[in-house]
Amino acid sequence: MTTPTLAALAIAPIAVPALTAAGCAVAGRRTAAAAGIGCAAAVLAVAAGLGAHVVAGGPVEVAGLRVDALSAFMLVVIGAVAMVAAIAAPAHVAAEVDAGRLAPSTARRQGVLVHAFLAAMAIAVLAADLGVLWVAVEATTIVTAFLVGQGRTRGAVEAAWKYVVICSTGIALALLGLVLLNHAAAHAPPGTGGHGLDWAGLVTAAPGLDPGVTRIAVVLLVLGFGAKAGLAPLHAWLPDAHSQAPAPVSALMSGVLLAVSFSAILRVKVIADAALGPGFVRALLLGAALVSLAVAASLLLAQRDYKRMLAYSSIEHMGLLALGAGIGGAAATAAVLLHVLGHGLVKSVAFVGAGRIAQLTGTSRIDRVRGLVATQPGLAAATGLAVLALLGLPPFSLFASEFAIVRAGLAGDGPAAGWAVVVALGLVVVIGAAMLRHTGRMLLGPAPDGPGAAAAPRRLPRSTAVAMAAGLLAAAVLGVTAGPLAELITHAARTLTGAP
Amino acid sequence: MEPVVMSPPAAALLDVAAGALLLTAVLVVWRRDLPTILRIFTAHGLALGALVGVLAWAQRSVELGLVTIGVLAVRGGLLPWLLRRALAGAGPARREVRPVVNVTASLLAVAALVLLAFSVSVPLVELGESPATRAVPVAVAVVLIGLLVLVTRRHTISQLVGFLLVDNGITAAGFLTTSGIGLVVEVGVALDVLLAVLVLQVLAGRIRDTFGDVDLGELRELRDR
Amino acid sequence: MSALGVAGGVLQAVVIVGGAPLLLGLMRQVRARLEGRAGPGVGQPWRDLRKLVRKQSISPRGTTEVFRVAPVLLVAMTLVVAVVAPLVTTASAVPPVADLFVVVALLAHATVVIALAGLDSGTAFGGMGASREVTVLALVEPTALVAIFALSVPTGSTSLPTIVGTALDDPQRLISPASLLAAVALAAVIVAETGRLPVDNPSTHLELTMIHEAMVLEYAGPDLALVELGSAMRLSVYLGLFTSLFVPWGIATTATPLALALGVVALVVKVGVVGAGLAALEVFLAKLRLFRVPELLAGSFLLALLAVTTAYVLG
Amino acid sequence: MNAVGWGLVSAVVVALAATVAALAVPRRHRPAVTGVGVVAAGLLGTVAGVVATTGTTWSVARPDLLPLIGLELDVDSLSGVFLAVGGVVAIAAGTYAIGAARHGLDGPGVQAALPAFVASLLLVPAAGSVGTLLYCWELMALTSLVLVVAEHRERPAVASAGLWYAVMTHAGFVAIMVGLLVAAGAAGDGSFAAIRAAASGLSPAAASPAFLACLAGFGSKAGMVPLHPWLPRAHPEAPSHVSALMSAAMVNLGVYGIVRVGVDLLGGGPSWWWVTVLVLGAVSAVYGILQAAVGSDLKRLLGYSTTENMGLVLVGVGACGMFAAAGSRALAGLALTAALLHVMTHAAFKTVLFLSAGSVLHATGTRDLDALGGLRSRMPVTTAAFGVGALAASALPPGAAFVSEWLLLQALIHGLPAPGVVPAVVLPLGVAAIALTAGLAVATFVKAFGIGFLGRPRGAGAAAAAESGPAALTAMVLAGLACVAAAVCPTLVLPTLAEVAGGVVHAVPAVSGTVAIELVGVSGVLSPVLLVVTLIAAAAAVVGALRLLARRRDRRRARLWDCGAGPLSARMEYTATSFAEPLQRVFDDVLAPEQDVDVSHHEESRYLVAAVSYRRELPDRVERRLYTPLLDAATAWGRAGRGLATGSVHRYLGYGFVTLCGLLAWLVVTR
Repeated sequence: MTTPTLAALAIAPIAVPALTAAGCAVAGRRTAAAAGIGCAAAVLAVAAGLGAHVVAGGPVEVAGLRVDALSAFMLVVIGAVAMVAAIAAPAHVAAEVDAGRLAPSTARRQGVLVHAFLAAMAIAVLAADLGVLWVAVEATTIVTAFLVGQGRTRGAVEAAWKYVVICSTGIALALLGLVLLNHAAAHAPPGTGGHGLDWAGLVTAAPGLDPGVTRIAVVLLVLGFGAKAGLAPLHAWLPDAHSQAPAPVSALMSGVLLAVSFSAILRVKVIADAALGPGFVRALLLGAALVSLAVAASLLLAQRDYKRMLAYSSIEHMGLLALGAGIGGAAATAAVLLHVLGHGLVKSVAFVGAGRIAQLTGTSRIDRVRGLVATQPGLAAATGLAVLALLGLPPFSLFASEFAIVRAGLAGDGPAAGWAVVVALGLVVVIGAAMLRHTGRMLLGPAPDGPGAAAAPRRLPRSTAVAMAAGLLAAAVLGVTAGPLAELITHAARTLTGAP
Repeated sequence: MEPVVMSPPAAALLDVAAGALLLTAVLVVWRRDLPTILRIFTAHGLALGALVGVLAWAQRSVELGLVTIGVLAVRGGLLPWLLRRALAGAGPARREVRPVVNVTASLLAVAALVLLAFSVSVPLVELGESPATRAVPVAVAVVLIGLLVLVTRRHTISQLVGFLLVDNGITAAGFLTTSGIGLVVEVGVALDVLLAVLVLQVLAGRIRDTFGDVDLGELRELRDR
Repeated sequence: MSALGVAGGVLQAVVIVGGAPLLLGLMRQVRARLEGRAGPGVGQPWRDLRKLVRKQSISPRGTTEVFRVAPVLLVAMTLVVAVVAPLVTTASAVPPVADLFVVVALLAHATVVIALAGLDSGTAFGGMGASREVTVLALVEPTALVAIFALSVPTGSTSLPTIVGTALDDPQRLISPASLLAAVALAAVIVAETGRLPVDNPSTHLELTMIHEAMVLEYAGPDLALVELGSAMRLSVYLGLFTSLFVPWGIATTATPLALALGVVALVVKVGVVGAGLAALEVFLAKLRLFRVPELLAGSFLLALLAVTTAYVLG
Repeated sequence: MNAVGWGLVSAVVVALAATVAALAVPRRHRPAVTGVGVVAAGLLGTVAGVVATTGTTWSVARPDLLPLIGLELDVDSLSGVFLAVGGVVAIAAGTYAIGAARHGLDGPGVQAALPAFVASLLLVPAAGSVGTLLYCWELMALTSLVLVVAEHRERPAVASAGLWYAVMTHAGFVAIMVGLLVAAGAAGDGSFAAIRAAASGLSPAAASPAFLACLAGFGSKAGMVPLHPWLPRAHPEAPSHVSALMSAAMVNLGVYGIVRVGVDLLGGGPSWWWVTVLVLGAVSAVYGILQAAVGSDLKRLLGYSTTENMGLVLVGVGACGMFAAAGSRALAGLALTAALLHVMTHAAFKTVLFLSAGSVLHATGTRDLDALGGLRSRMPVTTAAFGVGALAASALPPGAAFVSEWLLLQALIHGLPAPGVVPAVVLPLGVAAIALTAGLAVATFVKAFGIGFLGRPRGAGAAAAAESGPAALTAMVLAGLACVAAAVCPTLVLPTLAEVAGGVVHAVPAVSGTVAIELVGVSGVLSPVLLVVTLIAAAAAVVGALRLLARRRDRRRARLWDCGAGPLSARMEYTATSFAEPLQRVFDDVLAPEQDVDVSHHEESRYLVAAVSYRRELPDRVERRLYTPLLDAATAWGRAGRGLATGSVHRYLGYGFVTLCGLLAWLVVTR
């Protein structure tokens, strides 16, 4: 592939959503919906092309962007989840507009912001420079703040405030970490690395970085990007924001945004491992993983709100990712990446389902929803399967990734990872029990009899059904065979474990 | 990057600016009257600008001089102005009435945080020792103090101030260690911070509209308990 | 299948079927005499059976074939045990069936069949009898099996001919503590299984206390005859087994007519003596309250368990 | 690919095709399509299993399937046994399912889950690596969960049972995963062959936790006390053919796992592992049958009986391991043969019992024995089927379970001369447990059959019952015939099973013979065929003699003896509760029943009683003592956990701030 083509391909995942955003500002609702799907498809296609190129020919640096296996893979995740969200969004928006909860102008703005959000995430995964990566991640906060606060209700405003304050503070810590890393890089022995915060350069320079400074920087970076990734201790914005944002946006935030931020931690880890040895980041990540899992378990046990339940489940899965990353090694890292994709697909389906349930019942409280299987068989089946998939049941790919993480933890060197895995599994069981209990209450049982019980149509809107089925099917297929993605994941894992 | 060679007067000026940075940060914790806090915050921004200016002068760097102007304009002018406007729109409450932790305890905490910042920063100072890096602990301390303000203050504007203190501290740290982290990133960071503040300002207005108050302690709609 | 076995099988069937009612008569007579009554004579059970067989069969309404088949099965199962167990000869007519577990379980199965018949009648008495009988059975089974275990550990087999043969070859084994404990435990099993005092009183029809009689209350005519005969055979078979296991002397080891005759006589005498002793003992016993019965059975279970442990420690 | 491979692969393909078809075809044809699919898959699986038991092995590795895991199948003769058992049960259950679908079970989800469940049932024993095993295991959990909650609209208990099942099976899965992966980690590879090869070099510090974790997980699936509470909930609440599949086929896989991991992969291990297994098995057997003996819910009773029977199997497995550890391979083979035979016979009679219980449930609308009775005339085939099953289950000759329990007892009896104090204590206790179990099993099934089917109807549902449709009847007859076959000629399969068991423990087959079961190496012989023949001959003799002697051949119908007090009503009959009352009294201290007597008096006088209400509940004591505190703790945790999210943004920021300060301080200290 020629350089200009490559440059165009590399810029496309940013440019296409940005253009779509601009287009949404002027286009009608129907056109915007089609554009959204087209945009997601384009991102997915470009990601596939880049992935193939990267697998065959190694990483490419072009126009300040760096396309390696990890960024190509993350683009796949963005495209896939965006596809689910884009298919489901029009029906959701239409229902909101019909119900009078959403002004048409706000709906239009939502389209603009969502695509700007996609563009920002694309920049974040493609950035060659960690500073640019930081800017892009912070940009996602700003863009999504209005999506979270879109409802203008007390809850929405409150969620938006907490979201912006906590995330910006957290990400500010990451900025301090970058500053310190830059400091360390500036004083690295000459000739060992590149310049400034260029990731590839930092990786090369890493063995020469001052350990004292790098330690502080890494702590700040993990904590800071961890905030945006929904890892404890700065996780608390997540349930608020995800429960208040419109369902398709929640799907995107939970499905990709967290993962994009987590990929930043993965990139930092490469540098830190080379500079400090693998033990340091492992301790940090295992700690964060266990605390996140414990927090998720504590709050899921007596959860009363199903959207928050899904949000805490995201914290759980981020904890599992941190666990896998903490264990380290090519196998665990590959598992982490597969988990990112699987979780993105399934969680977006779950949020789409939760959004539909909320529209039908007018409540997000678990105890007010009853007998969904009886009243809404399709919706209930898809949501139920999504929750089961989130618990790591086959045939969905989360089974494979969780299994591989556990396998790596128990086979790895040192008992720390093994014990962490055992404790984590205990918490996962508790979380599973809690989620099963809550979901079971909503889905099972006879149809509720009461006013308005029979008013809603039994069938899902076609587009919602397609979105949910597609997401679940993709996750299931991925659990049986990853096809060409397996190669990409292997390459990405190799990128992240320092191997060439 | 070669270590910054700095003349003694420049070093002294740098120390003064750094001292002012820390002092104003402490004062923000100390005072409860919001207009006063905003004035102190303006001073804080100006001190940051001065610090960058000293660095520019010491390095004889025109580029850094231009950055100084930018920093002064944004940190000493635009952001305080935005905050003042927000405060004007925030209704009658002009005092931080009931901080989550009272002022005395906060000041003691500040002392502890400064000590922590200084001891943590030892490796930062040791790596490429220079007058500039010797001031890095101050920047770290400012970050921690800013976080303390964020954690303990209830007024929307106070929390914004805390956030900006953190940011100023980080900016200071950036300039003191390596004279910045690249222009694109620098501008991006500044833009992001500015946008974040704008967003928060808008949200602060909405909070007042929907909750009828600017006390962040009232934001308890979304909770599990 | 040896000649000795076949001869034994035939002889045993004849002796048990013919002798069981007589044993019952003997026991009643002993009891009557000891209680100062004249008694109806040893042949009375046979006379009762003859009378019953001549009557018409009756099926109460609502009962099913379970009710009708049960008496036949009761007798048939007991008969199988009488044929295969080594009572007159050490060899068995059908060696692969002459297992101690099989024999005991078959006898228990006969009880189960009658209990089902009791439930099939759908009366309160039937249910009550079945419930009590099955409870006792459930508690007796463990004792029986563990006692068998104790007996079979020294010989390394549960095959009855082997056990009896070993005992004959090595009589010292019979007076070992394990054997004695097992004997006592098995005695308790037999008392409970055959519905003798103090577990059940075979001569009462008092509704609060009866077990076996309650189950068969609906039977009349030939069916009742079979039930009575079956019960009598159970008693004989159990006592015969007991004597073969613990007092095996006199049992025929060769197929000569003399040995066989001696075997028959020995069996009749041994069972008669044990039966008479049992009857004599019953005179001095009161029936236990139903809910004290488990204590007795728990005690025998403990003895059986001790027998096993002793068999291991001392054997 | 040999016959095993073809059979297995085509079984799975057929089942999955049926799953897809269930989602595609219209409701009208759905039950037939899935039913036929399940039966076909069962047949093919049986063929594969039977061929495999004869020593044909088959293995395949497809690393491109199941990303990060890799599909590895490895069928040997031990797999074959469980494959065949699962297949046979699937044939009966699939047949039954065609008829059961009209009771509200023809939805696409339920119908699609059934063949998928069968496919996973067949795949679990065929798995050849840790990953594949766990994948199929969880697939089995998922599909069976969908089936367990199929009737959630009818009864609220279904959802609760589903939750118990889901949570416990998930926890069990995690335990197995940890155990197997610890072993795999120490071996360096997850394939069974690699673990087997590395077993001798495995340190006890790795092997013992691995085994115990696997024991907990697999044991829970087998309903082992104290990890059983899901079983008596889920098995009764599932549709009956699913109950049959779960109780007769799925629980076996727990046993399979213990044997596969403990005996095969880890190479036996120390004696105390197996003492643990044996003791847990004995406790399960006694506890399970005790609960069954005093219960009055027909399907719950059958569920507890599953715990009992799996307990007996575990006693056999434990004895096998103990003997193997002590070096007596022949006895180990005998014990394992007994365990495998009991797995088979249990599968046969539990299938027929659950299917006929389901038939009763559909006909009468109740599972409560206290409301049943008098079904003999209304449902003759069902009654006969249940009777056959009950005979088999109560371990009386000539029943199916008698043979396997006899074999088990033989193993224990011949094992006693083994050296050491532990066997001297454990083996007699094992025998005692089996003995107690046998006695209580008799009581249980006399009650279930006698009260449930004989006598006169105790409720309106039972009085209005009608026989089930042809599909259900066919299924019951098939399963009943299997029971009869297992009872009369177990020698058809026993030598093969003995060969399989001998292969697992590296010993010569412990059993031979065609007419009689002849033990090899120790003395012992039993011939069920001859027993049956003798019994028939004796019965014929009795009938003949009676005909000869009796004067009058005709029978007269007569009134029941009602003490002259007028016709007997159904309320005068003994119920299941009253039937079990003496037993309950005997085991009062173990069962700890909760009784309530409320006496309300007349207003006029305190001496006149207006009404007495009596309520008795028999809570599962293990559950009460072990799980209730656990659930309370979880509730308290959840309530306390909410305190983490108070809504205060300061608090939320504070979490991060405090952590940051702590980490920085840590950095300072550890510098």
